[in-house]
Amino acid sequence: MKHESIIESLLFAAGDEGLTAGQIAEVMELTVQEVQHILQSMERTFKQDEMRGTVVTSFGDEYRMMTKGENAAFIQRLAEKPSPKTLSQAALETLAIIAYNQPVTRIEVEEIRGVKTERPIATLCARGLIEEAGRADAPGRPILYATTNEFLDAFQLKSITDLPPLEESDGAMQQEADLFFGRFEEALED
Amino acid sequence: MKHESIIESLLFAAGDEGLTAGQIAEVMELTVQEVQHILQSMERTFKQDEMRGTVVTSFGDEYRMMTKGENAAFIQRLAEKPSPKTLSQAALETLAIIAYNQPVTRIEVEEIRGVKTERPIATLCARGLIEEAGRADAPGRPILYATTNEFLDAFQLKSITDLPPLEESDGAMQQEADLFFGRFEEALED
Amino acid sequence: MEYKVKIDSFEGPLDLLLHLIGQLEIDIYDIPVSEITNQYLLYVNTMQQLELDVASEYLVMAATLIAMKSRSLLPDHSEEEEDFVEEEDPREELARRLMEYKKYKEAAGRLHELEEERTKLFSRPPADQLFGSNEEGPLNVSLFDMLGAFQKMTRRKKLAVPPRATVRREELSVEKRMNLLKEKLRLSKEPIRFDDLFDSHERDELVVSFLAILELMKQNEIVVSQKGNFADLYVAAGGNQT
Repeated sequence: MKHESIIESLLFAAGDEGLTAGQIAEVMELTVQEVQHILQSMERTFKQDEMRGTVVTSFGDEYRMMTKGENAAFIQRLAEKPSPKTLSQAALETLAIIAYNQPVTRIEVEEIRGVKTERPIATLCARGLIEEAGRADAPGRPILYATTNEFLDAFQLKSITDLPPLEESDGAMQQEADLFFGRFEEALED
Repeated sequence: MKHESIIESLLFAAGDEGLTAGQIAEVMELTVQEVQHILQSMERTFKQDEMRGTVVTSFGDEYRMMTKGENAAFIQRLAEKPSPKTLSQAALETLAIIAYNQPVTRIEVEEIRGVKTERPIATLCARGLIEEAGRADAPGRPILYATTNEFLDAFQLKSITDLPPLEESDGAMQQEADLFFGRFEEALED
Repeated sequence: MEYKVKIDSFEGPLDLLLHLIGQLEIDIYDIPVSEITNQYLLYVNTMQQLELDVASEYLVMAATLIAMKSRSLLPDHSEEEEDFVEEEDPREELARRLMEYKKYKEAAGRLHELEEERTKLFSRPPADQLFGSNEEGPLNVSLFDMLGAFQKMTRRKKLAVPPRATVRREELSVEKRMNLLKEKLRLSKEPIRFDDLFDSHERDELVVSFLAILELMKQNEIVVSQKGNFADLYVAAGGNQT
């Protein structure tokens, strides 16, 4: 069908600015549903087609054309600059706490991490991964932080609900704990 | 074949600059003849494939991916639609580069962005977010650009020094930590 | 005791405790307070001996652990009471905090994997023709939009520019440049400012021009004058008029 061709042209031209299904629908005089349907089929076919070097990906409500992940090494070889630095452990921990609990204050993040978190928060703000999202209804009215669209982009998530589930401590560990308890008592007695 | 996929990835990521068969050959460890052969076949198949929205074309010895001519009207329509954002991605990128490197010439901005930046600069000037700030001491005495007070206003900054630092500056801390644990290990061995 | 320390940096007292618990192969819900406190203090003391800036959080945790340890070592004189006064074991509170922290530490690891995957995908800049002419109306963007746009750009790959067919500049020789300078000075009625003799800022051009001027001075073909310290140098034809 010709629709795919037009959408590919539009996505190609938009580059990393991306397009929403709504924008495409308006230009093509189709319904948003029709466009979404075509986009979803394109996401699949591009990925499967071995001849293709691009994929259609989405994050938030934006669709974009990108290069295929498996060809990354070749592009890197041609690149002038090394890839941007990935985040430090401190920044990643902070980001995880904010992502799963947003909106959240710095103090709440610090309570979980057990350390000061001013710098990681500044880094994440500077990277555009988190932003201020109002003030908490608490003494001092501390700033609340939430993740941004850029966060979804940087971690290839369609939406916040796409985050991998947080693993709660499992029952197996609890059992193990009970087992250990007895031995601990013994050890103390020595 | 997988070769087409890699070449498409390379051409896509190269943007409007394009690539020569020689560059592609080097990256893929093929001969220039082999690459030229594949590129010629891609020129044909992209054009013929109704589903595709892009073509491979050559200018002199440079190969580029472009949108299909027959879809031009849709891209035109997209360009004419009012953008949902008041500043485009291109303008925001340009503004960030100027804000962090001011005063800076257009050429320097273009070096960082990797694309022509005349129009974003014109927009930012028209919006009063940047202004001319003298001339660089370089051949042709190019115009230097700097942000304005309106920029500070628009982004709610007290001064330029209020901009969050772009780089994570915990390299020093990391070193200190490594040093510590190195010595700690020695201490334990004594 | 044979004790291997992984050379690593810790993200705070909770991270250090998790590490020690892992090393000692003990369970978070059943921490041998005495052992863990000793190990923990060993770290913190070493940090202090090395005069490293020990974050106060480490010291707070040290105090907490010492308090827990001394409590656990007290003779248990309240055996009968224990049945009705069910006091919370402080170890439970610590275990809860450790588990909570561990959950996010692991989530951070998964985020890192996603981040790595993402660095393998590249986009291209938007086509110039799409650059909006309708960027009007009240400015409705935040600092975060700007920083986000900047990050997007840094993830884009800037590929090495193909070698352009450049016109080779004529090979420069000091001699040629001397003749050019002499001609320039002869045509000018007035002395020329030293800086203005360099019309290119290319490194090799500068060097050749400078050598040419030195040579001309040596041969008395030009005269260099200066009105005072740090004033501009002026170059004029002359000197050797013979």
